[in-house]
Amino acid sequence: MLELYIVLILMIIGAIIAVETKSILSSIVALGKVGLGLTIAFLILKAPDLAIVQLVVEILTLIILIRATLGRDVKYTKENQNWGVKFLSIILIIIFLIFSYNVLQSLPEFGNPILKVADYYIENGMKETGAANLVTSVILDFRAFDTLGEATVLFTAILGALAVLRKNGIKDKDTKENKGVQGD
Amino acid sequence: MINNRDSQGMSVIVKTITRLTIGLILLYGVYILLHGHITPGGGFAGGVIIALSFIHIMLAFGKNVALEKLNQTWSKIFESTGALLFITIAFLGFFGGVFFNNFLDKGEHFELFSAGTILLSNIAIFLKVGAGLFLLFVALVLFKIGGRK
Amino acid sequence: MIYFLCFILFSIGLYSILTKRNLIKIIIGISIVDYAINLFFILVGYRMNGRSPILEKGEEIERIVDPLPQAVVLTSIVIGLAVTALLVAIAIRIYEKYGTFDINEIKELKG
Amino acid sequence: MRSKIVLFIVALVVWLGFTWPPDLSHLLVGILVAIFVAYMTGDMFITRPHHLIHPLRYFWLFVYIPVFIWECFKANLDVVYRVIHPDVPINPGIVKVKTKLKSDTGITFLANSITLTPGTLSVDVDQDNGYLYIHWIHVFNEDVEGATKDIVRRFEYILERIFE
Repeated sequence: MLELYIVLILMIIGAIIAVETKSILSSIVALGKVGLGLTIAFLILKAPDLAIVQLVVEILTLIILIRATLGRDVKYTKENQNWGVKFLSIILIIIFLIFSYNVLQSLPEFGNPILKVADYYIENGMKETGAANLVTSVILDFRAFDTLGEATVLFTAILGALAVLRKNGIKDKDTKENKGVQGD
Repeated sequence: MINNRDSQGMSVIVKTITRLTIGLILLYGVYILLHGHITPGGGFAGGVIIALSFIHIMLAFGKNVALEKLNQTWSKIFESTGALLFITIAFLGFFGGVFFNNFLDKGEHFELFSAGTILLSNIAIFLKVGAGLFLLFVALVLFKIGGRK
Repeated sequence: MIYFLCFILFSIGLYSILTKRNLIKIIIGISIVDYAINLFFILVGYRMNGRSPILEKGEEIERIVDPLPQAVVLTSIVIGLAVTALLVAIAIRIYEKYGTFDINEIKELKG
Repeated sequence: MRSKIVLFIVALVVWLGFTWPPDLSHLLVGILVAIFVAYMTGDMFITRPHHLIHPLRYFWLFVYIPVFIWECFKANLDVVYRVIHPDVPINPGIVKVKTKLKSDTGITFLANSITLTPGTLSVDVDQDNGYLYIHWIHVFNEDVEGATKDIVRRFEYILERIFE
């Protein structure tokens, strides 16, 4: 599992660069590096489904983020001068890491899962659904309610984005206000 | 016919490579989608790849060409169709007794037409994800800053 | 140990959310937190020297990686993309209104 | 319309390659998928389908591959020499070259060949006048004719027979 450690450390370095770089565009590119590292980690962890989805989703995230920053006057961010906030955050994160380290001791050792639910899926998934890809058989047959909820969340998010970005309503409001001003 | 010398979009190199590869990207997306129950992939991955292929056209040729192929109205219709199809499959499960029952014949394993409703559900999820993400990107592109008054 | 590296990744994203002033940096922090949680789920379900949960003809069913976390994370990734897009949309709208991505300046302009 | 038919055939062949060995259900679904792909993006696939029939063009394409690999090899050695040499004798700059090629595909192949060769990198294209702007690791010739002779001639001779 040495390669997994290497990929994770590279991801952590990429995340630090993404957070600390002053140039926004470099920061977005570093985020893309973290996502591609995650893709390789999924491949090492034997999850090819997730690797495909993560790869294409990462590209789309990058395009959307670059679209948000291009053409706007935000090439470089200013450094935060408020040292109190930084100090408090670092203390909070250190406490969080200490607690999480203690909690992680009680988890099963890496590589030996103790979840018994999945045994049923692995044994009977092929017989009951006829799908060779067990992940698909879980998301679309055994646990289709999850997917229904996911579809609802996706629908709501897209609807929200369209509502936030709509143009017509704002134009109407402007013209009404202008008319009102003229009328007065 | 697409005019390569149109001033919109990127340079001629990007346009030519896009012309030659876009059909194969679309084909690969459909392959990933239809073989979701046998090989890695499925509705999510296929939907995102197909949305990316249309976004590719939009980035290379400008927004007019891409919206000619798939405009906003049709994207909205496809997205709603996907949601409706998925919930219809769920309700048709009552033929077998419960919600989301896999009521169709399972077929022979490792064949393209097998696994009952999973293939149909994959197509529904593909319509939902693909059209939704394309619609989101179109909304982000078409939004122009009006400037503060 | 490998779980702890995952938590370090999470805390880097948390630090970005807590201290940065730029809205785009905050969105990047949320994305990093998203990645860390997805990775943690998959790490929990991994079986040492396991096989991917895609069956092939004529192979026995044994030592297969847990498919349940993978199925949950698959939906989570797409939701993460939609949430990022929604946040970007809101950020663009804020930029149109105030002319900046800096949250401190936005506060001053409003107050 | 011809472009759509060409894309249909290409898509069907690629689909059969994906789903080898072929059976009836894969073939039927493949025809439907190829029709869909050709309908959606077929109008932009190829602009001059009648050029696909000439067998001589395929022969020159076959000849082009070893020529390109040989040029690439020579350029690699040149760049390696510049990197290892203790003085690092480089003189980078952007030069303007002229090309006789007119078609989109020809110019694209020329620009990509120049980019793939180490040491040279195509920066911009002016298609109307037939000019390419190239970043060169060591500028031997600053004027248009000399640079064209050094960079473009070695590929243009064959590319003209393939694509024009």
